[in-house]
Amino acid sequence: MLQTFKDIIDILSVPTISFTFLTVAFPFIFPPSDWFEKVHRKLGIWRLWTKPGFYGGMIAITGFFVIGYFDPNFHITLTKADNFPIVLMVYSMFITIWWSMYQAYENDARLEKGLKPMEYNDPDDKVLVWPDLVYIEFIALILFMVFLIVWSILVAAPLEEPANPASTPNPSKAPWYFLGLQEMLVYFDPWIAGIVFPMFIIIGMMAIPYMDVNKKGDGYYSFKERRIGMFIFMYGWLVLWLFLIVIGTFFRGPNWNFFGPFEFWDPHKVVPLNNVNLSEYVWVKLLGQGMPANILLRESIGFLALVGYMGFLPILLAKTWLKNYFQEIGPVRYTFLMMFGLSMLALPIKMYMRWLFNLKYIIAIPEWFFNI
Amino acid sequence: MEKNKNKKSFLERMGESQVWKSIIRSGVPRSRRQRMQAVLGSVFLHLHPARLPKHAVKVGYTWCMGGLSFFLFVVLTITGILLMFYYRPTVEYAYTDIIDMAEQVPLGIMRELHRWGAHAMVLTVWLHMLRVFMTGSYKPPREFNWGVGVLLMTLTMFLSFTGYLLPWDQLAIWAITVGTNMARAHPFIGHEGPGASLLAIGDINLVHAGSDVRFALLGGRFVGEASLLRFYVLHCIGVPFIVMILMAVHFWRIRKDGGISGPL
Amino acid sequence: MTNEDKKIIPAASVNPEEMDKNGLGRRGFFRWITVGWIAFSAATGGFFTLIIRFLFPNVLFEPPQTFKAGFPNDYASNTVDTRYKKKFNVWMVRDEGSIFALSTVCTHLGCTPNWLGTENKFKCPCHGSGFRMTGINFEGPAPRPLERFKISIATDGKILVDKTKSFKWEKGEWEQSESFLKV
Amino acid sequence: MFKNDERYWNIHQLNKWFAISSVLFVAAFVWMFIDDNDDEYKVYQRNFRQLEIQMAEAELAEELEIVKSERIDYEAKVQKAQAHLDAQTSLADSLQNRLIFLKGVFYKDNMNFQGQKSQIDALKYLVERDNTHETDHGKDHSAENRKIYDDANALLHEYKLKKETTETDIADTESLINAINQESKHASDELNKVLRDVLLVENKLAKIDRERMSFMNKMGDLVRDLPILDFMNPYYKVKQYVIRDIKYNVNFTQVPSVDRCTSCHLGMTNPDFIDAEQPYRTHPNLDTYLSPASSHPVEEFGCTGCHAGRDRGTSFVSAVHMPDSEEEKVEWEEKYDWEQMHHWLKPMLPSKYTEASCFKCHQNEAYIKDADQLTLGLSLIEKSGCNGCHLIQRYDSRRKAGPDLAKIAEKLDKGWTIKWIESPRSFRHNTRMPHFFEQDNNSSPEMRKRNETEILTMVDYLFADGKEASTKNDHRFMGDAVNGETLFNAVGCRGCHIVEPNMNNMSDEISIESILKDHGPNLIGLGSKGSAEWIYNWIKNPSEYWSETRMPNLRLSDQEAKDITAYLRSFTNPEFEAISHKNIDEIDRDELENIAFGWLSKMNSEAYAKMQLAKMDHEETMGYVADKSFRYYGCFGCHNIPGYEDAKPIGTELTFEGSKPVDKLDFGYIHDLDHVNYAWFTRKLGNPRIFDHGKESPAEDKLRMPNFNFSPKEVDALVTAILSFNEDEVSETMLADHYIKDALVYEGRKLIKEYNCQGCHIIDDFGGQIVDVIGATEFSPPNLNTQGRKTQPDWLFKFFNDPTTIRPNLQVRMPSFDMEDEEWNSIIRSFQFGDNQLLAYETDHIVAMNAKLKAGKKLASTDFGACNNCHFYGSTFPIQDAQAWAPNLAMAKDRLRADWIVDWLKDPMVIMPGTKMPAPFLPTSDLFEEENANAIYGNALISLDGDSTAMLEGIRDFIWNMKGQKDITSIVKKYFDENGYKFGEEESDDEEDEWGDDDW
Repeated sequence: MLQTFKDIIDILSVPTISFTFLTVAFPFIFPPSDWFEKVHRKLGIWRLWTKPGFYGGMIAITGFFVIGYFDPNFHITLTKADNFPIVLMVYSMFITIWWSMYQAYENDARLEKGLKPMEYNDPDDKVLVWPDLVYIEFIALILFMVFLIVWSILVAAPLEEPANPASTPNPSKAPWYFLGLQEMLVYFDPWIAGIVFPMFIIIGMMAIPYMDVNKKGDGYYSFKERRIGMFIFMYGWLVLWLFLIVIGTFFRGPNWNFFGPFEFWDPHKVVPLNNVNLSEYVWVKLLGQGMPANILLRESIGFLALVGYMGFLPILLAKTWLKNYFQEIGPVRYTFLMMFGLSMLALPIKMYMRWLFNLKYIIAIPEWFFNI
Repeated sequence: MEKNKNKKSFLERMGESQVWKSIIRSGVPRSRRQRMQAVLGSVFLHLHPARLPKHAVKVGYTWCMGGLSFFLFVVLTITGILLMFYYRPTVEYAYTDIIDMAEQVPLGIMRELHRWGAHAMVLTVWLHMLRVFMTGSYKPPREFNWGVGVLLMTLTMFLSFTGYLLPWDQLAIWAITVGTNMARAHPFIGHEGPGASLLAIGDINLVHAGSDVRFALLGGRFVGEASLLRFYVLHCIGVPFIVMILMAVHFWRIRKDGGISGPL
Repeated sequence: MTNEDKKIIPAASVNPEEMDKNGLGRRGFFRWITVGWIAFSAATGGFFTLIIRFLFPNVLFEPPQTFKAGFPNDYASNTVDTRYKKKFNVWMVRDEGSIFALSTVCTHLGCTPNWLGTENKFKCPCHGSGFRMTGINFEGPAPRPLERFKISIATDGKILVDKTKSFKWEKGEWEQSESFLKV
Repeated sequence: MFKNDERYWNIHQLNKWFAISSVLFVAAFVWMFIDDNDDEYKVYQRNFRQLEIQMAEAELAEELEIVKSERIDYEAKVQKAQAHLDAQTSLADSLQNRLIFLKGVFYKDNMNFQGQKSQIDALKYLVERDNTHETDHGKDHSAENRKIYDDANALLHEYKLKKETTETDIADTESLINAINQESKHASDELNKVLRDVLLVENKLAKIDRERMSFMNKMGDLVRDLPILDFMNPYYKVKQYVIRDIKYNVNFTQVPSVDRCTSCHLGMTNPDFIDAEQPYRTHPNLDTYLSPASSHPVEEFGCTGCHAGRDRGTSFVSAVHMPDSEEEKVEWEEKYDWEQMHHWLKPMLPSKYTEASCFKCHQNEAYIKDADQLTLGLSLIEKSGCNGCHLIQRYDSRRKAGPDLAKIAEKLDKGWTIKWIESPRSFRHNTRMPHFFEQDNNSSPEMRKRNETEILTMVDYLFADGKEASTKNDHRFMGDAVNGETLFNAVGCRGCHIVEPNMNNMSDEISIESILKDHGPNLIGLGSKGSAEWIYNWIKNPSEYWSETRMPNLRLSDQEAKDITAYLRSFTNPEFEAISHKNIDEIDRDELENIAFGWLSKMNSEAYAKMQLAKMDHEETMGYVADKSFRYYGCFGCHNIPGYEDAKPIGTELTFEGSKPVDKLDFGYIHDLDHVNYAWFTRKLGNPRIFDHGKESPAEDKLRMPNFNFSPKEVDALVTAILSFNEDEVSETMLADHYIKDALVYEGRKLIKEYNCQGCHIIDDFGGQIVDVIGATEFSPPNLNTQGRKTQPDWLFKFFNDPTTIRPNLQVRMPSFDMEDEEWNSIIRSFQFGDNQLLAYETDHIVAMNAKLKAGKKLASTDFGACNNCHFYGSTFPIQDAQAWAPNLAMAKDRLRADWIVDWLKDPMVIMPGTKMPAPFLPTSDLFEEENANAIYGNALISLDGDSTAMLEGIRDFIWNMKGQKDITSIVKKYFDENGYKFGEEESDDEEDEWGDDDW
């Protein structure tokens, strides 16, 4: 019974399935449009952001970890000292997101009724910082210190073998907060996943206030008023960053192979990796001829696809689906929004192309270290 | 005289003493004015306004995460300084010094406090950012401060990352190797990055493994003695220095941008 | 402090209405906060104490404090042997009937004196203190004789000098059997 | 009512929260504090202190018991002396007062003197300056200064006299006081002397037993170990040795080891704790280890240098102790919460493998003393030819372990060879030739078919020209088997060979001694193997068939060789003969092509492989498969096979195998194994193919290490050896080579081992196994004790190259070894080194024609020593029978070193235990008092006046001067040819012969 359950979880947590599930389910959890909102209500997903939803979520997460703790295989990864922060991350992220969504829904209801948000106070109705704020800050610090001390007593800081440049541990992982990047490296060339994307993430995040022209929802929890922005951010944050960290921590074993949480990390496990470049697809498989000698000609399809995706698609969208939006925010904002948004979207797209077509690179010019 | 004053509590008398006043500037904060003075007169507390909107003192609104991040930064600074007494950043001693933290150094738990504190700080910074996003607090006039915040978050991770190398164990060296290998793929300035081969004069290659950005970061072609020292310096002085400047800006801008966000 | 302020003091800190409701008076207020402050001070005080303790290492990686100084026959009588001066800061001295290990630390300000064989004395270059071969001070500012270290014969017949234990003349410790070797 | 709009929180609630969180903070702090201070080693140190107290108390009781009666007397004496002293109190007091007064006076005098002296030092400088500098700004003060200086000197002299007078007074007074105290002091000194041991123990107890301490000391003892204060002068603390010469490899560099083991192993160096529980027990063998006088003092070698483990660990688990057995593991898990700390590359060696560490410093030695298991392991590596396939740089293969196969057709027939390769043990139950076939991963029917084909191709290659030896008993080469057996047992074959057809008779305990016996093969079943002609030729001259063989030439006559051949051929193995096999021409051609195709397509495309295969005719395919098979199985690792002289060894390099990280060892699908390297090695050596279990590998990729059928003890020894091949580094000065710088010595010792000299001779107190066969020491090859001092190196060199008869009574022969000059030199050098005798050339000993010589002659004459009873004097036969014969004394001058003869004569038994040579009778000077002494002893002897050394030198000189035939080989041979050896029968009725026999 328990074993069957574990097997099911193992199968479900394969990235292709879990990632797809999350991606499909995501708009129903954070509905970006009315239609999704309708389904969201109809299916009762909104209950996730109510108190029973909270209990349910906590029980599910805790249950998963408790079962994991008693599972001989998951126990090993779960009890690694350096993995404790990820457990902490899962809990804290769930609690805080639930809490903000809970408050957001309450505020949404109030706003719908024409009321001010809960947080609203009369501008003159202020409180003194001393002692109210200072005191709670103080108490928070003490409690946090207690937590930190207890954590430090119970979990010894890890120390492995002395550094050995000749022997790579299998698997060898980046610090947990960079595991999202390491996961991206599976699908992208280092210069994209290691340089361009991190840059885009930092700059893109810094650019959020400039791209988000929605004046509403400033200074209080709300969802409905800023649902599109929220949906995009939450997808990037939860699915493309935190979820990849969880995968990288718990589900990536020797040889960076995927292992279900309850699966034994067998270093002998072999997973076929026959990846094909887009140019090979087109020239060899589709056109049945050899690869052109000219590099640019060879990769012209890839360049076309790239220019199409990053260049024409935004123009097309600006003319059609996003016409109103384009007019609302103007060309500069639109350009940047598209650049960052499409880059973000490129990650799941590339992941799917890898899974579905074993696609390796869209543009593959190893001669110049230029692979996309 | 003495007897008349007996009614006053010890605290009250202390608050009126010259020493107290000279240090704290206000008396024991009892009155509204004294309370405001207590905040305004203290170099530590005057980051806060004297009064603030009610919702800002609710834990449910702020989650206290910004404050905790700062607190963790302080804790990490203190524990970090103490650890420097027993840690030598050389390939010879780094590893064994860490062993000794656990085996014989008094209060060797400093290392745990430092390491777990560092992980916790990454988390609190993330949660802080999440809260700011969820309440839409990045919106004008706080755009710039959000940007500073993003930089601070990046630097927090970089701080943690540079500290990761210092125990000089397998976990450390390979995490840093994997991490810094990305730098070799940096366009133009990484020797395996696109365009690097274009930076050549005639047959003389300018960007190679001994001259690219990774080389600058590691102080060598591989993670070695020089990298350990570099990461040590970055971890202990370089990055904290930048972080402190940015924190000052960040805190200053909170006040200048109208204090804590809230519905208007 | 004005009168007005004084009036406000109790008022602002405690809402009398609540005070009545909760049955908490001034005493209750102080009880909780006193516990809090005492506990807080205790813990932070403890931390600072521990941090001070932290400054004292538990083990040392200094050169060993005990060393072997050859066989008793290696030393001619009435000579000062400076072989172990550099590595262990010890002179091996053999006088008429005994061998002892003399510290090379001047008792004045810790300089290292020189052995002047022709004048038969240790002379400190810093402030001119002079010591006889026995280690007794006889000139200059040095307040007391040089110290001697514990000396014994190891099982292999070699001399064993233990620097962790020193013997001071002024305490009469040079009489103790561990401070010299009879030959 | 006050406006409360400026407050949000209820301050009481916050106060409560504050109080609660602060209390939690305190609790957490206290917890942390305890956690920081509850070090495991402190518990052990506390317990050890109790143990010490107990032991000291027991000792104290014992010591008190010893001095019980004496003590009373001495105490009475002290009391009496004290009473005398008390009677003189008033005198003593007055003297004491005077002394105090005098000391005051002296202080003043001395101050005057010292003050004046420093004045003078200053003045002296002025005068000296004046002496050298002519003027001081034109004015000349020199006369003035000189005067002041002289005056001051006069005053100083005055002070000095005064001071000295006082000093004398003080000395006088002191001696008076001493005189009064004398008796009492003497008595108490005596008492203390008696009580010395008691006081020692009491002192010790006072330091460790809190019960016996004064109140303040008790407080001090309590406070010194209080947490926080324990930095000042703690009793319980981490103890460590910093060993700079033995290092831990942190990959980038080596760090000195810091051994903290003694923090818990507190009684390690103290022999009193021999029976104590661990961790307090005394280390075994303190004469060799730890103690300052031993060769491995703990200050220089530490602990982890030998035992490995986490040097800095201060708890049971963090020191990475490793259990010896499964039971111990379970016990530890219960007792210490033990689990292996995986992140330490050098876990402690389980005690059974500790010897592996000896190799670090002693890697060049043939026999490592006190490390029998390691020596056995290393020997087995050479014997089994492990280093033929596995490169071990620090233990390189010196020769191929198996026989040369170049001329196999002269020796064997194809059928036998096929069956042998398939299953060597079915022919010889204890052969070192391993089993390649019928193993775990190749006993399926398909694999059998494949292997059978492979074997046929290999045999076909070995018998290249199709010829093979006849198996018939060719009587041209066979003589009398009975006589052959006698010869076989007598001439020395049994020094290296056994003949034991029954495997149940084998002693199962393998050891470094037991492998001396079966250095060569167990010579059974030779009647079913090969040809008589070959055996005959082989034993006549082994190096003709195989130039590199270690088998020496015993200089057998034709008849002897025939007899031995007949004897060896008398052992047959009918079961082996009965095994059927395929002939080469019956080879399965399809399978052959399959195999060839498999190899071809391994490297090439299938089409190309097919094309290649089609091009080959049958012969070529046979050759191709044979070649692939040789290379796959690595036969050339142990055998010389023509065409494979330069083939590279096929196995994994083992140079640093002991340091290989565990995750680099392929555990395959075997999960019931601890993840430690020695568990893996043990399993692998027991069953080399085990890690293929469950794998679907193509035939070409299967594991191929053959099965040597090692016994568990052999496996342990081999694992020890493998563990010793590691990356640990020690300083140059720690290496044994550092102390013995002569490479020839090591080489010589290795050669001695390689050629199994110790099968016959005792060398360095080891070997001489052949005595078990011969039965008596006196008929066995000589003990080579003091060999380096005994013989002249040039004689020894000549002897090695052309052995002559030295001991005419021995039937066993010193064989002729086919060795190079360098090799002989190394052996001679190693003998010489062992006796601290390194000169190749020495001044000749010149015999002086004096009384000594005459005395010696007398002592050797029939009246006294009667050397001629046993010894040949040149070609003069000894008086006694052949079994008592001893070396030719005429040879001594060429052969022996003059000094040694004297030593030898002093007491032959010391040099060669079991010898029949008696020490010569040497008259003592009192015998010369007798009346007719002159007649009995002669003038010369008497003139030596009983000086035993002079007399022995006299004998030596007599021998030295002896003329006559030196090489008596032919004489002796002729005698035995005529009379035969009769030792075997005569042994029982051997008459009591007090002169005995000499064994030099």
